Amino acid sequence: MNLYILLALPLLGFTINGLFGKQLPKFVVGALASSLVFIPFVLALTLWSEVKEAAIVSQPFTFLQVGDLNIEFKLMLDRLSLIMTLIITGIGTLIHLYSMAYMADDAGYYKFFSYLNLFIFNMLILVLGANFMMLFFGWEGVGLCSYLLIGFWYHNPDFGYAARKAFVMNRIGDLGLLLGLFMIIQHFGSLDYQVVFSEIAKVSHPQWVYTSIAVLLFVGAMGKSAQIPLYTWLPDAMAGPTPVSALIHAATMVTAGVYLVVRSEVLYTLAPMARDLILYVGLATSLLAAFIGLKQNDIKKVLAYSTVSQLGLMFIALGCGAYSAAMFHLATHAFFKALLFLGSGSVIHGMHHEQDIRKMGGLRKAMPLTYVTFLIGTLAISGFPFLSGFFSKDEILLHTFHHSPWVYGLSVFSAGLTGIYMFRMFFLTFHGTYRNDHYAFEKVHESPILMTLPLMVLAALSLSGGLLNLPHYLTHSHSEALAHWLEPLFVFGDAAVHVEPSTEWALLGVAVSVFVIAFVWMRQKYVVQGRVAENDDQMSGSAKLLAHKFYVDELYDSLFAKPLQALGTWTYRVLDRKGFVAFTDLMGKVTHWKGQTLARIQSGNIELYLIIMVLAAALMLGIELFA
Amino acid sequence: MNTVFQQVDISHYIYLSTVLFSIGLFGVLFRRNAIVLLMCIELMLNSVNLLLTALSTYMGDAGGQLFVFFIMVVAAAEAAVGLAILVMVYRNTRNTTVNFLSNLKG
Amino acid sequence: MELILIPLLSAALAYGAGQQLNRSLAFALSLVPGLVALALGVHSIDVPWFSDDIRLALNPSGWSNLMLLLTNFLVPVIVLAGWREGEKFSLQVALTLFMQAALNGVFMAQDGLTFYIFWELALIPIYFLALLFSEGDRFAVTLKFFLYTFLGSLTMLASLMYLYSLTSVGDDGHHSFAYSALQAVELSTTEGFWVGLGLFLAFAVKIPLMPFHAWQSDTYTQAPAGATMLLSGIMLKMGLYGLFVWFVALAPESLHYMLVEDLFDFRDLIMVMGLAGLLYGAFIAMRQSDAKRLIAFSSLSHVGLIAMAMLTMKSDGVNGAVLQMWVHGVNAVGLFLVVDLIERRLGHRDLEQMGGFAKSSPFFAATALIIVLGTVAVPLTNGFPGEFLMLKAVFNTGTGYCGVLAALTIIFCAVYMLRFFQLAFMGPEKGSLSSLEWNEKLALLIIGAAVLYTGVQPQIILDMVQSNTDSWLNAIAESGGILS
Amino acid sequence: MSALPIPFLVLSFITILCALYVVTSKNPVHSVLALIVAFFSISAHYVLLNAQFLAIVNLMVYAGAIMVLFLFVLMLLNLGKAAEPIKSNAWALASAISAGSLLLILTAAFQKSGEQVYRNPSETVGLVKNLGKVLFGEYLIPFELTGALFIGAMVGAVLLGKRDSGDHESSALAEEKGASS
Repeated sequence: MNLYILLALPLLGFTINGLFGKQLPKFVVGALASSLVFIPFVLALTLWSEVKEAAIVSQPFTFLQVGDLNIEFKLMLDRLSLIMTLIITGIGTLIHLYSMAYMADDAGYYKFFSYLNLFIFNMLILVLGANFMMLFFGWEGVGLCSYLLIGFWYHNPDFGYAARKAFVMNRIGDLGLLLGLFMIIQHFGSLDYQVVFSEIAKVSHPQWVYTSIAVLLFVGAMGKSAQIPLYTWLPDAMAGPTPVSALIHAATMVTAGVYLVVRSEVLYTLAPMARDLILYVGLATSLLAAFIGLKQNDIKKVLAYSTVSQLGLMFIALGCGAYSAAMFHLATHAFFKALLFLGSGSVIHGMHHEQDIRKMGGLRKAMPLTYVTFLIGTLAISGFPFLSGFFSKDEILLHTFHHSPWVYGLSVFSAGLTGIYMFRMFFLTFHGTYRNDHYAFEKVHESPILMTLPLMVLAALSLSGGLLNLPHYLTHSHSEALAHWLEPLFVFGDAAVHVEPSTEWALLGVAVSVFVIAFVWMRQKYVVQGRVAENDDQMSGSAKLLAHKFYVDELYDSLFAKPLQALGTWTYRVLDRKGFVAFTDLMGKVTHWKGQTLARIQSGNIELYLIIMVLAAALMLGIELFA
Repeated sequence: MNTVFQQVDISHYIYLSTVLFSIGLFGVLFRRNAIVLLMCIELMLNSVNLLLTALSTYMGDAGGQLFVFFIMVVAAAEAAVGLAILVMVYRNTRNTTVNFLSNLKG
Repeated sequence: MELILIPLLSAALAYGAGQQLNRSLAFALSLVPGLVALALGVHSIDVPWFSDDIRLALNPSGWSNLMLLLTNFLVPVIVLAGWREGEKFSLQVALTLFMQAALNGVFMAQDGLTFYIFWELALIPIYFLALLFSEGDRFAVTLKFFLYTFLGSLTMLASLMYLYSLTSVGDDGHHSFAYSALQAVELSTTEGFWVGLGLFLAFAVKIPLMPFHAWQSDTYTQAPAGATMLLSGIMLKMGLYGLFVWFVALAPESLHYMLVEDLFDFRDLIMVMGLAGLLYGAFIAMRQSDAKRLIAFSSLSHVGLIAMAMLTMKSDGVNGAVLQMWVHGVNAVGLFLVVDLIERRLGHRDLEQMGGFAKSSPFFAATALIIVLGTVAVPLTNGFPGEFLMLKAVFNTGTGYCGVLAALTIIFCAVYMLRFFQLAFMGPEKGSLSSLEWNEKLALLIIGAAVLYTGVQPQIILDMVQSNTDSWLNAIAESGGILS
Repeated sequence: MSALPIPFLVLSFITILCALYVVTSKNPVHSVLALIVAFFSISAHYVLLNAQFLAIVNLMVYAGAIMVLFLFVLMLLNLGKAAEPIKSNAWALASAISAGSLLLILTAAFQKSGEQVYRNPSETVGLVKNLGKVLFGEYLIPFELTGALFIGAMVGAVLLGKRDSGDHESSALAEEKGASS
């Protein structure tokens, strides 16, 4: 089957809805968009067995051919991209369905769906591309869609600003990625995955080449996957409609960085320094975001920082060389984080666009379905035994333990923080008493079936996601399905982990106890004691620091934005106006003044002219004679 | 040695006409009365005529003398037009000095 | 040849039609040369002009074809929407068409003096367009522009004459101004430097490169939209075209000239100029609130990169630069059109006083967004392939920091272009725009389609120019101009 | 060099003296008269040079027609002793230096050119018969053209001299201006 169909369908949806959506009935728009994402999902499923045999490669088309450089449009569906495709289209379909209800009252309904389809299109290019250029196309394309969707409610200038911030931050990462591509071309002469990776596998270049390419690609991943220092755009990106946050900023786009690193497994295995960098950046991001998440009161902001933190965890896995573990966590995270975002969207919808958890409480009675599914999501992310998050996180922790104990310690700490901020949010939202004076409790309503259905599907996935990659200790016959699935793709493969079974059980015990501590503590604090998160003005010290996100935004502002703006103003006002332009004008004035001086010689005194003429004639004759 | 000019060297005619020319030039430079200016110009023309004639005779070429003839014709025309202009200028300005003609002043 | 005669005839017709000239007629007139050239092909010509050695030699090759395409594609768009219909419409159209003829001549010229004559000829209509229809202190601004470009032209003429005097004497006993003859002249490095400097100045002013840009922002800002489009869309390409074809290819020796011994040669200087302009334009554009000025400075930033890429003298860099010349032409015209459409309706172009036009005119916003994205070089729009090739060449040539600094443009450009788009089209509504006329819509559509099409199929453009570029690069390499 | 013949010396002396008087005389009428004398002496030079035709023409055209025209104009405008603004001595000096330097240069130029002297003078070249042949043969077309020139000059002079009827006011205005300034 032609892989281009997978891309063509969402693009078709974008075109139809973009051009004619205004005239079409809303239901048609939504149904069309959803089905054009769902069909690729089904198609990808049918390709399962084929891909299992060998990667499907599409007919290439020339994009650029200059000198020796030949860059093609070329798609490739292998085991890795198949998983990504299924996640993207599967969760994408659910979110499209959800959006049909969530966005029902929005004037830009058709526009929203056309953007969503465009996003799916770009995301599929990203994961299906058979060379780095296609990846870059998708990479920038999803950035663009993210920009459009964050700024979807563009009449609010803050939202527009957030969109711009996301795009520019991503662009900084893209710069790194682009420079990485330049280096790849310079040293390996191509961008095609097969060529480049087989060249790299020969290890014929000095170490610094691998390290610098790996670091540059990782800079791209930093931007897209919101790692320190380029993470600040993601929380702001919550300005977009909630389904967007679920689809783009939790489940799919932000994991592109992880995909890139997994895809370039050969490179990163050969560049241990770059991998160490990834490990430390991931660790730092995970902890920082988890800390900030502790004191956020906007339901979506908590989830956003949670996403950053979980992405950090994935990069920790990558840094340890546990590629399949990272992919596993990527998949389960896509399930439960999409679930949580959609659940929060359901709450926001039911509360009529209230996002502050301090103004919620006791919603479990009003929104039972949302409550149950949200609970499942929370349990899954916090590592409740035998839910999806438990398995995926444990595998990462196992690798960190093998890597070094202190990394393990910090990762466990981060995982514990996850439980704490998630349960804090959960209890504040659904338990306790209702705290909103402006919106009567009676008016809070459960969301329509179109919204709760995706919630239930995702809840089921969150419950059972662990089946993807069950650990050894539970079953021997079906264990590590995902790792085995991906194994043929890797040249060097996952870092091997050899741990005694007893140690493994001990680590499990640690993980479970961390979860229990978090649960009990938070329940005690917010359900039994019935405390409410403090208002901004009551905060002090560390709480304030956390609530203000360590003032990183302010820091960036005064470190980069302000100086750049000042530089821009200075360049124009001083350098350009008072410098170059004034200099030119000065030249003009000097000429003018000189001209006036010279003009005085033109006195109109004919006699003088005559005398000068005669003298000049004499002079010329004299020169002719005697020179 | 039958005629005068065979006893006179050509150089003396050259000196003579150069002197006359310079005197005329001095007049052009020095005087302000437009009529006198015109007269000085006539003087200069005549000095040139004299030289041409002398050279023509010494070279035995009639062309030089015919040029003198043409110069006279042109001088006559010039004098007529020049004086007409002067008359008109005088009518308009009651003046025949040349420094009122300062429209060239920059 | 027909590409010169037909526009001249059209110009006369347009002027003669006077008040009867309406928009569609003018559009049709401007389309004729391009269509004729497409249908019949462009015929070359080589006949004696002033004398046997000053020939009228016009012969389109790869680069010329692309530039001709650019000219005869953009002029109709400018006629279509660049000028506001009014009393002087016929004059404006006539001058634009006159300009078309001269520009076609510049891009086809294969003879030094023919090139110079058309080069100067192109200055005449734009001078009058700027002088007659500018706002503000139009005399001073236009004079500044005129003097700048004219001074540059003089140095170019001097260099061409000098080269002429060195050409080998042919069978007819004359030196020759023919391009091939000028190219064949071998110069010492020092000699080449002075010749090259003369040529370079003409192009550097026109492009403009960094210290010679003082005329640019004022002229772009105060000139009427049509003139600005002609200036930025096509005339600027004259400079870039000349920079490579008439400077680098004619006097590659000059590029070796060491300005600082063993450290810094003429080529480095030009690279630094390009880089400086790139950053300088970007910094200023980030803080401009006058939309037109913003785009003027963004243009300064973009051409800096193009100049840098040309001076890499690598196949990918130079080809990318040519591709980007086409792209920049399309995008600059598109952006100035967007600004002018807003200005026509609001009477001002202060970004702080705009906002929310996306609501009242979604079509306008969508096409504007496409053009903005093209400028930002998002993949699958036209800006990307050229910028990719250029940045790659700059990055892989010479010192890396130059490439990294140049690559910053992809960030800065996103910052100022999105700021422009956001302030104008997003945010709370500050006044709404009346709907677009048919001609304005058509022009936006044409530009938008060109942006997307080039973005997906850049190879078509590259195929036009590649063999041409390679032959030049080979010739330069043979004459010892190859650089590390 | 042998002594110069007396007639030549005398005539040259008269010529230069009259020329100087023309230039220096304060009264234009005196200048005209001196100029006429100078022209007479130049005519005499022509006679000495055996150029009888030119001698006569010079007398008729210059001394006769042109100088009389000058006189008429002087009389007509009543410029007899019209006060001419006297120039300063500095001005005279500058003029003298200019003219003198040109004189020096020309003389020097001649001196430098060496003794390239023509020694085969012809006695017949200046005769009317001879000149007439050349004039109406070789120089016929220029000769006819001088006729056209004369017509042009005549028309021009008449037009300039004519007081246009519609011109009264403007000229009157100009007169006032001239008087006031």
